[in-house]
Amino acid sequence: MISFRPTEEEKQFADVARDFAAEIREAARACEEAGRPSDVLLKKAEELGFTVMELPESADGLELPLVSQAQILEALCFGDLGVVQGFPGPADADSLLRTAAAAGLDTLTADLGAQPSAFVDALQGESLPKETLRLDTANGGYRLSGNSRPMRGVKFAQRLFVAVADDTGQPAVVVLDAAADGATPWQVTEGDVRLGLLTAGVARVALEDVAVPDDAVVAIGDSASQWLTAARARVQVLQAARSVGAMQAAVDYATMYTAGRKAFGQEIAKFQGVSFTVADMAIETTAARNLVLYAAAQLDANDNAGVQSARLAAARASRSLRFVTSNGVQLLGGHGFVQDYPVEKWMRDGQAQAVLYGRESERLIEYGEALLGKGGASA
Amino acid sequence: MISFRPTEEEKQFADVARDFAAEIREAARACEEAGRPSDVLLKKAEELGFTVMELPESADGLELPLVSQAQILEALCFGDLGVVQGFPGPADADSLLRTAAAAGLDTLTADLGAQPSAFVDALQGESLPKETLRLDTANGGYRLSGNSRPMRGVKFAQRLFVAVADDTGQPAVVVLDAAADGATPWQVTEGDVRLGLLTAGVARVALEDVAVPDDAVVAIGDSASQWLTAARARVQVLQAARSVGAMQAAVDYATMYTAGRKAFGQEIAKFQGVSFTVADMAIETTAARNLVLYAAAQLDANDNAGVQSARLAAARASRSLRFVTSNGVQLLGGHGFVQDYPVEKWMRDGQAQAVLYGRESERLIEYGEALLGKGGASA
Amino acid sequence: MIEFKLTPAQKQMKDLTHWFAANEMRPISMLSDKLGKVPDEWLDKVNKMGITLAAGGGMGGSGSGSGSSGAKKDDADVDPEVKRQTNRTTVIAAEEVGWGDPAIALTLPGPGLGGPPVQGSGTPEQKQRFLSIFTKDKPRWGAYALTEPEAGSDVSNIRTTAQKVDGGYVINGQKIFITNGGRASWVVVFATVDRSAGRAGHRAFVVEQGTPGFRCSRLAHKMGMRASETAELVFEDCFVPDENLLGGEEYYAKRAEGKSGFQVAMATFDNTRPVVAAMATGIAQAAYDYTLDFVRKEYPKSGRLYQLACEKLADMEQTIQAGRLLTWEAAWKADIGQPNSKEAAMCKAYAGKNALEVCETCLELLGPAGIDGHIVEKLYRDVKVYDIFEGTNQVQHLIVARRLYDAFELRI
Amino acid sequence: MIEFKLTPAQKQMKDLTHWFAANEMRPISMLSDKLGKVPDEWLDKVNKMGITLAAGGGMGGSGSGSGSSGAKKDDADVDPEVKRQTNRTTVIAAEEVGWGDPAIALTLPGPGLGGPPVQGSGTPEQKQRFLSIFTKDKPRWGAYALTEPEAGSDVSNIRTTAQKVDGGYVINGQKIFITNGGRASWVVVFATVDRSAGRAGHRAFVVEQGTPGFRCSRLAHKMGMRASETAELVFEDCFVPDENLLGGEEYYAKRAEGKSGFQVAMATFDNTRPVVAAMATGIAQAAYDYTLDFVRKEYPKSGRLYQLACEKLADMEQTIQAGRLLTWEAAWKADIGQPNSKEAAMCKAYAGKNALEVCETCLELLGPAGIDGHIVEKLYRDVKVYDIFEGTNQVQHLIVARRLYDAFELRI
Repeated sequence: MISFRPTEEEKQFADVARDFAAEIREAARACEEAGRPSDVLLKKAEELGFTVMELPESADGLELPLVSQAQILEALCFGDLGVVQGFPGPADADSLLRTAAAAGLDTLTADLGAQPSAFVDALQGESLPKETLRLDTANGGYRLSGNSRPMRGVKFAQRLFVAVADDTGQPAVVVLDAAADGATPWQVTEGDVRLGLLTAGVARVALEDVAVPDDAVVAIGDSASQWLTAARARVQVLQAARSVGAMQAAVDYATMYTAGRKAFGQEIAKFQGVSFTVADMAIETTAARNLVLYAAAQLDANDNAGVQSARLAAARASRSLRFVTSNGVQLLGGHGFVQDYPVEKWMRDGQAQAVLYGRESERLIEYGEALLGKGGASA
Repeated sequence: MISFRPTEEEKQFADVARDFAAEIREAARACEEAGRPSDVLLKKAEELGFTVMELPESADGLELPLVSQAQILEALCFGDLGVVQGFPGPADADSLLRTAAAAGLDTLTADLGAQPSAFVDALQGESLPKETLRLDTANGGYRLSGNSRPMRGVKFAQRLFVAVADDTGQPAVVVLDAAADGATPWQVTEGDVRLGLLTAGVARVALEDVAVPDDAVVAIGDSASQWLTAARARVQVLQAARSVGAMQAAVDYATMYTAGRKAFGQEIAKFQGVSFTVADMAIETTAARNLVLYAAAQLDANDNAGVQSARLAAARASRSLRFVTSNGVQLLGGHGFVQDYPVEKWMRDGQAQAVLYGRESERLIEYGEALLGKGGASA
Repeated sequence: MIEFKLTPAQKQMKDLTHWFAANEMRPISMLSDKLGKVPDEWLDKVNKMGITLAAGGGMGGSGSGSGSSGAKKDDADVDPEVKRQTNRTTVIAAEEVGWGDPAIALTLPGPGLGGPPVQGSGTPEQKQRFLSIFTKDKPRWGAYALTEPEAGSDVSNIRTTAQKVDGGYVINGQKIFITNGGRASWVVVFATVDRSAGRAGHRAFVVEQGTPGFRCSRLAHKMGMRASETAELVFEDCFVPDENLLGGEEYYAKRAEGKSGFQVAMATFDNTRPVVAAMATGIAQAAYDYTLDFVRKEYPKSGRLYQLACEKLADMEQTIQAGRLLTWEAAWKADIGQPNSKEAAMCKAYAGKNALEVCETCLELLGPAGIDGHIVEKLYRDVKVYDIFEGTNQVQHLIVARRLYDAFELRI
Repeated sequence: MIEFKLTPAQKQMKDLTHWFAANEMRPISMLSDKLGKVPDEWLDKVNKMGITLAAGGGMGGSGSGSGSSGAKKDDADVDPEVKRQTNRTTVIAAEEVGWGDPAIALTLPGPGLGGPPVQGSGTPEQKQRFLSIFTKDKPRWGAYALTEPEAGSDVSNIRTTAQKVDGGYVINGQKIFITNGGRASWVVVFATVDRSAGRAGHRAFVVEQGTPGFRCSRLAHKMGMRASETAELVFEDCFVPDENLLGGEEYYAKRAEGKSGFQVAMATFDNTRPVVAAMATGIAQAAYDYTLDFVRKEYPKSGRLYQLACEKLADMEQTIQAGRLLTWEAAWKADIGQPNSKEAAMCKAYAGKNALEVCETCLELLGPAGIDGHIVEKLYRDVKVYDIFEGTNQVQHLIVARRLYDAFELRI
């Protein structure tokens, strides 16, 4: 049946998320200045279970359906996208863990829990020459080296899931752990990030010829490829859902502001130049949300079409997020540009989100290649 | 010096064109029904010299600079794009004749005048499999065969300039003439065209293994390639200028209509949903016009950059034309959709123009390939 | 639970409608556009098959043509979401007939847009009298006449007058853009009994073909939708008996403070906008399917054109799907009995505009060949009006914005 | 004759400014953004070089900082188009400083936006007193204070009051978004002597730093343009002597039916909008140049990414060029003495919006790497305000539309 009605459970969870989102928004500026979410928020997020929604039960997770997670993440990110992106736990790697069992990797999750991890995916889309991660097979063992692009969660990670090609071009997933004392076999390059998502632990990974034990190469070849495809689709949906939350925040804020603000003798909402823009923002947000829910429902139902729908949802969310948050600033005029109001941060976070997760054209081309069969580099 | 001021001569010529355009608009519906411009209009266009502006003096043409032609064509197409596209003479092939001397083909134009011709360019952009024109070298002679895509002027043409690859992949330009009795060695397939530019003589050419004398292959290899590049840039500019005229017609008409029409108790122009759209149409038209004039000025000055600028102007004009003419219909509401008003025709003509001359993405990619060097199929 | 699976009944309706669209409508699509009308023998044939146009564009099988707004009150103990699927089913069917041919779809026999007001506001006697005529013996139509030459989207500004006289009303005025207005057996006509009373003065009448003083003055020539009849109607001292006042005098007396004739008209729009959006989505899907097929057959499998096609096809698919989901949401809200004017306006604004862009993109992918005899150019000409009729894009934006500012108690 | 070649003097100005932008501004660009200010020693250095900010954003060499609107009357016998190139030259230079760093550009010493009103409306004594302070001994600034917390683009609604008292005026009110408002030696402040008189009541005053009752209450933290000082100014019973009323009492008396203080402010906008548009174009060009270089160095020479880059680069180039030409047209019209408010609004609306889109596309081409330490992300943060200040995009649309409907004598 076609229905847009959340379950009672989803409503309750989303209500809790919405309340928490108000706290998140309140604290967002301070968190941004600190470069990470406050301990209070992190603790509460963990207590409320928001950090383990995607994790499988075998890793002490809630193993929620994507449709439920999408609603809850939207409600959370209505508070502040940047802060939520900095929540502890396995950033995006949770979807790898979620799909591990289906990929025949049942044992992988047993020892995990919500350990801070990151999903360093060097295989999605085409890499630029300076993104040099590679897995060498030398003297009967594996060695990992090179540099990644900037990725979310790397700064906080104690474990990395690295998707990388080996020297025969086969895809592989390698799991690297920090030592007991917290020392990591990888270096973290924080770089100089000012744009947005400053609380999301965005950083690059550098690996200098690190020896990798055989059992750390948890998947290779077709199984790795299938696993990655399944996990990426979930990441795309979950990230797009976060984006929708940020959009809704911008729509509501701009509506409220323009309803109250007067110019030329009347509320600026009465100018169609303003109200039509608000309408467009709302339409765009709703359109993006529906595509997210559609992809989520397909993936929840193990419908293979969900992989393709996730690409579309990701591409759309990226475009919509930039459109909506940029217009959020626009409708506040000069006030939109200053940090006294939240909309400028949402625009920056939105653009950073698009940079990290968007690459709209690439998602669309991937979709088209899968649709038309064969073609370019990766399908 | 940066100047947007026409010369006195250009102003006078454009004034004549504007007056003529009023007649053209008056007669446009009737011409569309007849499938060709009326004899009265054709005769007058010839008398006023509007059909030979691009032709070189050696072919009894006016050999006007592109900047001047752009202004005059805009003024004419302000009347009706479709009718002007049906003007007699060498449709688009005039630019081949114009550039013939520079390509070392001085003799080509001597016997020409304003004979109805068409430029069947099978080499621009990538061809689809069913567009099969090819030049075979067999038994020491050339043979031409295959089908073209639909092209302007083919229906009326007594001479074809065919840009085609030979069996070694070399570009060539072949000139085919009708016999004295008007019989042509090619077949014309009018097809079923309902969209727009119904007076422009759009048709396909079919050639069944036609023997071509050696001297009909007027250029081959690099010289053909350079000649075609030069001619195409001029065609792009002149067609984009025509598009600008159609845009200006739609802007003016929509402005006039919305200034007079009332709804909800006031002129609909007072709704920003209307007036902002009119503003966007005007901005788009001005932007497109400036790009056309810029490319025209470069080509007039023999600046090589003009070839690239012409691509940008063509791409932009195609996009702008669709935007502006579609909004012309939109702002008239239901009246925009019926043939009692001219805007629906302009939208159809605009889309047909985009189909025949636009291919915006292709022009942009050509530009990018020339910018970045090497790359895909054709640069 | 949020989900997007059709019910078995919906799936069956969709498949059946699609079959009809593909096998009965498509073969006469280009021909009908050229003729400027749907062939009479075809109309007779489908009418005999029992195919009618459900309210606002959905195709109904025999007996199901009674309109989406006329569903019965739900049983108290069954979840309305499950029980009442009419609107969802209607938009699913409407998309398919739009896919087949939107101009032919609007020409399918039946009460058309005239159905909902008769069904929703008519007296039992009126429902019987006007809705029972749609039988298999010959195709018949109803029509809906609201728009006037000087009004357009401003439907509150009706100038057609209905003067009360003994035993009825005398109607004077002109209506334009009336689908099937020339061939209709009856037309629901909106007129005002008192212009100074504004919306409260509006009344809806059923005017029957052959009524003296009522005539079709001309048929419009259009950019697209050429097979669909678009009529101008003239009412000159046209006497309409009391029993043709929709709902009867009591209806308006009772509702003096309630629904006006204007609201009857508007209620129709809230129901039909998703249907219009669904048809626009169907048109876009038709252009897309055709183009995808063309690309698969004609395009190279790699290189510049291939990649261009990859990106554009994906973008279109996403655009179409977004429009479909917005439409489903509006229909779902109507089914569960919630106000859906925002969602209805959203899906209409979105699908109307974007369906045109999809058709444009398809034409770009077809290249110059697309100008010649491909259905996509016809769909392009057809689809533009979907961003205009039943409220222009601008009107939809206004409605969406109004609903958004309602939360701040601001009337814009 | 229609042409687009720079004069030799313009070419020289462009090259010089570009050199300065590339070699003096760029090296401190990311640093200044991080610091939230332009280093003092740098400002001192460029001031000693004689570099000042010409009106509204152009960079002037020593002595040329007197503003674009202050050009002398043209000789009667020379074509004004040839003689008077100030506006064209200014936008050419403004684009280059925008290319270098828009935040640093606005921080270049000089009268800034305060220059044109002093130059255009000031008495000879005022011009001498306020414009002669920009000397090489130390960097100094002028500022322009129009916007108020409750007004924004609605500049007609000034609430800051100027009450006439013996020997001067007492100003009360608050101004926001004042570039260089904290460090300025003087600020042109718009206030009203009579709110009921509307625009006729507006006056412009030059308020000097250190005047009792005048203070900078805070500096704004911003999304971008962080190196540029954006101040809030407070006037509490701030006494300003008569001789600081711009133009003097006679000016307003004489112009009782002519230019109001409001029109002084507006005239500034007509001159500065093309300059703002030019800076936005410069920002877009900077992002494009950087990205083109990145693509050349880092991208493969064929395949998917290559083709994507081809199309997007071309599209950006075209967008930027269109903005530049619209800006040149507006400046050209000003130079030949024709009304250019439509063209000024067009170029501002176009360039402001599209420069942002260019920066977004550049970020997409840079990929995730673009988030880290590339100037493009800074340009993205900077450029958004160019679609807002000196009249939002919405205001520009209104102006363009008004000029279009003027032809039909319709005031919208």
